[in-house]
Amino acid sequence: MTIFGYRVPMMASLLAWCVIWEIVGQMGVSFLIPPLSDVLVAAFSLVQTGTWQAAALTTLNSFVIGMALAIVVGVMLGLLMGRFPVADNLFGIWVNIFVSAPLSALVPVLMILFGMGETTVVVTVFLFAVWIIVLDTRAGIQAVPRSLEEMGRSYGAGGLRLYTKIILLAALPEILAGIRLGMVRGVKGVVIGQLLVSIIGYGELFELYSRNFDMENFWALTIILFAVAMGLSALIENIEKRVEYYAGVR
Amino acid sequence: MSAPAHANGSRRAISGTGASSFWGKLLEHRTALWRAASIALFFLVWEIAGRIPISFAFPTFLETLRAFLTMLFNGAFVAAYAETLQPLVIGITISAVLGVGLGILMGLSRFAEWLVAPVFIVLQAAPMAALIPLITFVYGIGLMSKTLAVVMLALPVIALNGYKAVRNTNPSLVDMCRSFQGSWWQRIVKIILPDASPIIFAGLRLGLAAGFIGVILAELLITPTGIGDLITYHRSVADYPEMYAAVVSIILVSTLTLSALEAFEVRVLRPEKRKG
Amino acid sequence: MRNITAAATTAVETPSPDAAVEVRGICKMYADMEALRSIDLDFPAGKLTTLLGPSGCGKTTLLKIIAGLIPATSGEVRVNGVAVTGPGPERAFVFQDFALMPWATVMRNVAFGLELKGMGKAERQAIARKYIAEVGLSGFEEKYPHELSGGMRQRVGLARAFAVNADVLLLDEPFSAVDEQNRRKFQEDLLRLVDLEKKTFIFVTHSIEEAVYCSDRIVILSRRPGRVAQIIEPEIDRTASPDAIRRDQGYLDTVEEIWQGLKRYVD
Amino acid sequence: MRNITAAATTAVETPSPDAAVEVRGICKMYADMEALRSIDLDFPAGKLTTLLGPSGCGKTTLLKIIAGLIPATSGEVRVNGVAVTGPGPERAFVFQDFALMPWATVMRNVAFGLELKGMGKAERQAIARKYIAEVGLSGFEEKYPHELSGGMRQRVGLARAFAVNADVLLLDEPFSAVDEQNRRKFQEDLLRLVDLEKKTFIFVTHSIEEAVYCSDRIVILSRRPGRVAQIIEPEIDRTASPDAIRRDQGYLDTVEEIWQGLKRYVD
Amino acid sequence: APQAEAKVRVAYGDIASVENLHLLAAFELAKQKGVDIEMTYLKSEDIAAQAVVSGQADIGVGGPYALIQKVKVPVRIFLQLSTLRFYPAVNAEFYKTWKDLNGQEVAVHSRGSGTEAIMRLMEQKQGIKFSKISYIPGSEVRTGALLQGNVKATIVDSNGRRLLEQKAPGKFVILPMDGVNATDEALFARQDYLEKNPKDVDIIVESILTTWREVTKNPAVVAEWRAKYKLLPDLPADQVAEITPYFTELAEGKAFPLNGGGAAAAKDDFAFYTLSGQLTGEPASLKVDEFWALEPLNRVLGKVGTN
Ligand SMILES: Nc1ncnc2c1ncn2[C@@H]1O[C@H](COP(=O)(O)OP(=O)(O)OP(=O)(O)O)[C@@H](O)[C@H]1O
Ligand SMILES: Nc1ncnc2c1ncn2[C@@H]1O[C@H](COP(=O)(O)OP(=O)(O)OP(=O)(O)O)[C@@H](O)[C@H]1O
Ligand SMILES: O=[N+]([O-])[O-]
Ligand SMILES: [Mg+2]
Ligand SMILES: [Mg+2]
Repeated sequence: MTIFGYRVPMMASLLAWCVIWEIVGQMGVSFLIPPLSDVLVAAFSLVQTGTWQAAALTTLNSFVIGMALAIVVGVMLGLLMGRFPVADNLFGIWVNIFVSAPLSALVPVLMILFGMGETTVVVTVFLFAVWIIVLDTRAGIQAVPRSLEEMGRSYGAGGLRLYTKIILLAALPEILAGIRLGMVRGVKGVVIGQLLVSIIGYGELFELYSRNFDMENFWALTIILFAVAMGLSALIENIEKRVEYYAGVR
Repeated sequence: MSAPAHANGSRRAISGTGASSFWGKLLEHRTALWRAASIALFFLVWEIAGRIPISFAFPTFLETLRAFLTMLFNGAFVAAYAETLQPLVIGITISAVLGVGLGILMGLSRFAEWLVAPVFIVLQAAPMAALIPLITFVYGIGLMSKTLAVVMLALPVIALNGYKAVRNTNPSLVDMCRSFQGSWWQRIVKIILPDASPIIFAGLRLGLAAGFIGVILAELLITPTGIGDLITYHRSVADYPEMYAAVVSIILVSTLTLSALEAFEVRVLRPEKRKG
Repeated sequence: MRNITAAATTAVETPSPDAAVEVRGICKMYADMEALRSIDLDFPAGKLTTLLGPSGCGKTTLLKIIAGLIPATSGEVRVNGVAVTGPGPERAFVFQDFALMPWATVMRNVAFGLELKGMGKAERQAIARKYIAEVGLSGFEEKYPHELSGGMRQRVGLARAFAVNADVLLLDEPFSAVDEQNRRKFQEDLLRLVDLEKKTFIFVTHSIEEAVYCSDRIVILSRRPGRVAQIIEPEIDRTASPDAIRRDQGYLDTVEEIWQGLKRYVD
Repeated sequence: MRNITAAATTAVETPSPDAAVEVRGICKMYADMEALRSIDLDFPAGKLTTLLGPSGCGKTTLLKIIAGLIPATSGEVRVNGVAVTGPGPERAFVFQDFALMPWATVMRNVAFGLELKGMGKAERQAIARKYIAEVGLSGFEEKYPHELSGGMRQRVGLARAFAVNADVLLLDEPFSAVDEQNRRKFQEDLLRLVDLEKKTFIFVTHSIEEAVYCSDRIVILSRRPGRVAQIIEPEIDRTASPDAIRRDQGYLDTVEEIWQGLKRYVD
Repeated sequence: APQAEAKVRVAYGDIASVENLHLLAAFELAKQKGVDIEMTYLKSEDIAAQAVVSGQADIGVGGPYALIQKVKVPVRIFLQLSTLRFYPAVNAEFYKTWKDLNGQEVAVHSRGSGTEAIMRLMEQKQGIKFSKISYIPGSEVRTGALLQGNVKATIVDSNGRRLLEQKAPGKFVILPMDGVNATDEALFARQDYLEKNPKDVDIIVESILTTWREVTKNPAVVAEWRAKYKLLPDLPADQVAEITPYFTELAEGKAFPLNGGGAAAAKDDFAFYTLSGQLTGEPASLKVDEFWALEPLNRVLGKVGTN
């Protein structure tokens, strides 16, 4: 479904849900659900605290590094697998296992292999994001119309130029789709890494607020996080749309 | 799991010229062999890394294998999975019924789409893991909580896939059914559902994968039971081979389950994909 | 060759008494875009009429309005004298992309129209088997669509339309996804089937030769918004051999005339 | 009409001195599947030769072997006397699906062959502009492929091939993704361009009419494994008008003869 | 010297909160004395232990007796930070005494934890048998579950106990528990680390001992340290108000080991943890120096004196 096409109605119905939240909160059904208005007030003051800013920075830092690694490695591995059967055979099975395996179970193991604290979280982000990027890149590379590649070769593009002028560009829509899905998974990864192993950044705040039953701040954190996750995904989707526009009816 | 080999078939023969096509041909007939080699290579690297050792908390492959076999035969895995799979099965069943139902509803009704789809879109993109600790406050630590964790992760995927599948029913098939005066009900039962079933089923598979994540998160974040307990307990007493064996087992179980489901899907739902 | 040239804007025709399908003042708007402008047409019973025109002129739109699959913005379609309000049993559609159910065998696909009517299995399979044989697919009953070539798939679509025994068959570019040589064979078979089945065919194509070769009557639509530009009745002796038809002077003249008319729409 | 009928298995031809492309004993195996069996052919310079044959008989395979895009299992291709080992600047390919880069404008697509040769921007754009005009697309230089119709896209593909100024143009069913009326127009334009550009064209098609209408020479391949079944030289006066050509008795005879030969391959 | 400049990596199996303000303050003190400490907050004690075993961290915080007995790497405890202070709490509606818990389910922190050890010990002492011991990590989670009615019997820390008394006075009963005197948290490290870095270790031990002694003397000082070292800057006001009462209560209860535990604590732990099943073997057969590295503590006590 094209979120873009439904952006307006989507916002509208989310607003309806917000109203329901506010009403349920006002009725005091459970201490877990404070009125949305209180949460927004909490969010407003929360973002002004040094603690939140530091946590957000830590989290963002781990996320950006992890994603950057995932994109570089993912696109390269996907390219290799898409082009060379040897690489495909060698890595295919692992990529397919890890893309849908419950990686959470692996997170505690990562620390031993890669290091503690932020490193664990970076690796978690990487590990959550990279496989889908590999698979989508590989699919994109394999979906490059054979004729387009032959066109390049017949006009004298060989080696590196074939990749930079034809193959990577032609696979760009799929690569971007992979990166978008990878980002969504990466956000999940950063949170899971911070919740399961290294209690830093956002994970620390979640832990802190839920321990103290500070639901306003807890939901404030959640809303900000969800909004960022959706925003990132919408951003990439927007770029995708533009690329697909040029790709037209491929 | 079967996808890579499948998607490759024709591609492979094309890509190479000259010498590389010779290798291409050789490899094509040896895919299974290559997979085995890939697995063996991985284990070899693991064994070497364990022997260096890169860390005292990192067991070798053989130690882990030994622990794995021990736990397999002494009933530790059986007991753990009996506990872990319970919320998973219940949660997936609930999510499947609810998700497919809601998905079809959203696919058929614009209003349901408007009201419900955005919620699922948010839930699918958002890191739900953050909310799992909250469940304990309401539902404690029992089966209910873990089931809920599974549902929270699995339901959005299943619902959204059902929704997309129904929305993207081949319009000319729908026109075809209308042109033969098929009733509304016939249209849904004889065209929309069969046409959507492969994607709905793929959604169930993705939902199951998410459910595995949910149950593991629940067992690591809510209360260590089943396989989550095997991981945390063996870690707390520094039985690292056992801990790794438990981690490997859950990845193995989920991978095998998902592959079996995919094989079932191709065999039963896609006559057009069965041969060739 | 009877050549009825109509003024581009007002193609009026006196209703013929033997018209199986009458189209009266049909207009169609897609949002702000005018696809068809006041179309008046009669489709004589038992004949094959072709709609020909440049891409995007509204051929498919008109065919679907006749089929009752989409509503007209204004105007009326009557089939056997009864106004069309939706799909009906007296009309059957053959789709450009075949619209076969990939999960069903040839047999089930062909019998599908009857299945929807609630006909018993044995009975509908007997009927389906007859039409499968008629389009030359005996022996393929238990195959799935993906096991057939494009030409064979379209034969399945045709058999399905015959099976419901409708009076009017609506065919939207049935051969465009079939390769040239198969297409040529299929055209010859279609002529045989038109003769055999005595139904009213309304046929959309882009191919001038195909139109002239197959049709009793050719309706040429102008560029968007579609209007009736010209109506041509080739009057070719269809009892002659395919080769003879293709060498017929009238045939060649008609092709050339239509081509000269349509050439200006080509980009 | 000069009609050279060859024994189905051993089509041997004495090499003509003016052959731009010589194919000698080409065999092609795909794994265990024999696609082409000992093909010997000469393609005379400055002429348009068509490869015609049933689906899957190896037309595309042969064309790509000549292009140097895939290697033959055995045999040799010589272009202007030089053995082919890979793609070369003296040959240019026009693809069935156009193979335009969707992210590039018409201008960049047409100039792409020159861009790869490292020619400067101004120079290559000037050349590209000339050929864009020649195929009738002036004014569309800054459009993207998805903004063009099928026919226009294929003109872009043709202009790109012309722009590199190769001696031999290889066209694989260039019109099969173009609608009928555009196709017809395009065929007429192609004849003009063949005349204008004085290049050697090797052309693959499924359409018998198209083959006879456009070609100086038609090579008919048999069903898989592809062998040369027959070589026909229509000897039609190409200076005549398109309509005259299509009415020419020799044209009609040749079409019919080929159709009778190919009919048996159709399912 | 390079060793003085290297960071001491401390792995802590919890987040920073009021409960460990005094430890944070002690580390600040050590920093002032020239030891550069880098704290990493991890999900749980066993992850912290894993970090020390694998060499990712130098010093861990926890009670790793079972781990030391099993693991191939020589890890040693060198300072006791606190003793087990837990309160078995039951819902008064259902239970009043230990005997009522016979055949009932109780919740503890985790498998092999001190809380489980306590409950197993009470099973023996009271001659009862629980139907099931379930695991809920986090005292505050167990407290919440108790308040919500999701569990009926569990064991909570002093904070939890106060919360229960505040939020639902009379609704819960704290069951009596005599003389459990085992280590809850301790500092531990790999033996080679302790041998190679005596200076840093001594400074840390000394800082903690002096801090513990000061807190015991004047619990209000913790709040002052918080301000001075800018610890937990965004702590909500209601929690800030809790700091002094919390430490006062602990100080009065003599919760801070003023002499760092040592051999005496080790003996107590042997008795307790063999009973609870974390350690195997006869308590008497267990050797202190296989679990503890006493040198740093002895050196520091020699300097600051026993208390
Ligand atoms: N559902 C729709 N919504 C909006 N515009 C439509 C829709 N269907 C068709 N159109 C537009 O209406 C015009 C006529 O479309 P139609 O498909 O009837 O043409 P056509 O003659 O069948 O074309 P072609 O020869 O390409 O099949 C076109 O411009 C098309 O873009
Ligand atoms: N890369 C390939 N690997 C294996 N078989 C191939 C490959 N390419 C083509 N073939 C097979 O070789 C035979 C000849 O193919 P080719 O595409 O040359 O036929 P064609 O005459 O161009 O067919 P069409 O008329 O359908 O375009 C076919 O049976 C085809 O299936
Ligand atoms: O295992 N997880 O991917 O959360
Ligand atoms: Mg149409
Ligand atoms: Mg081909």
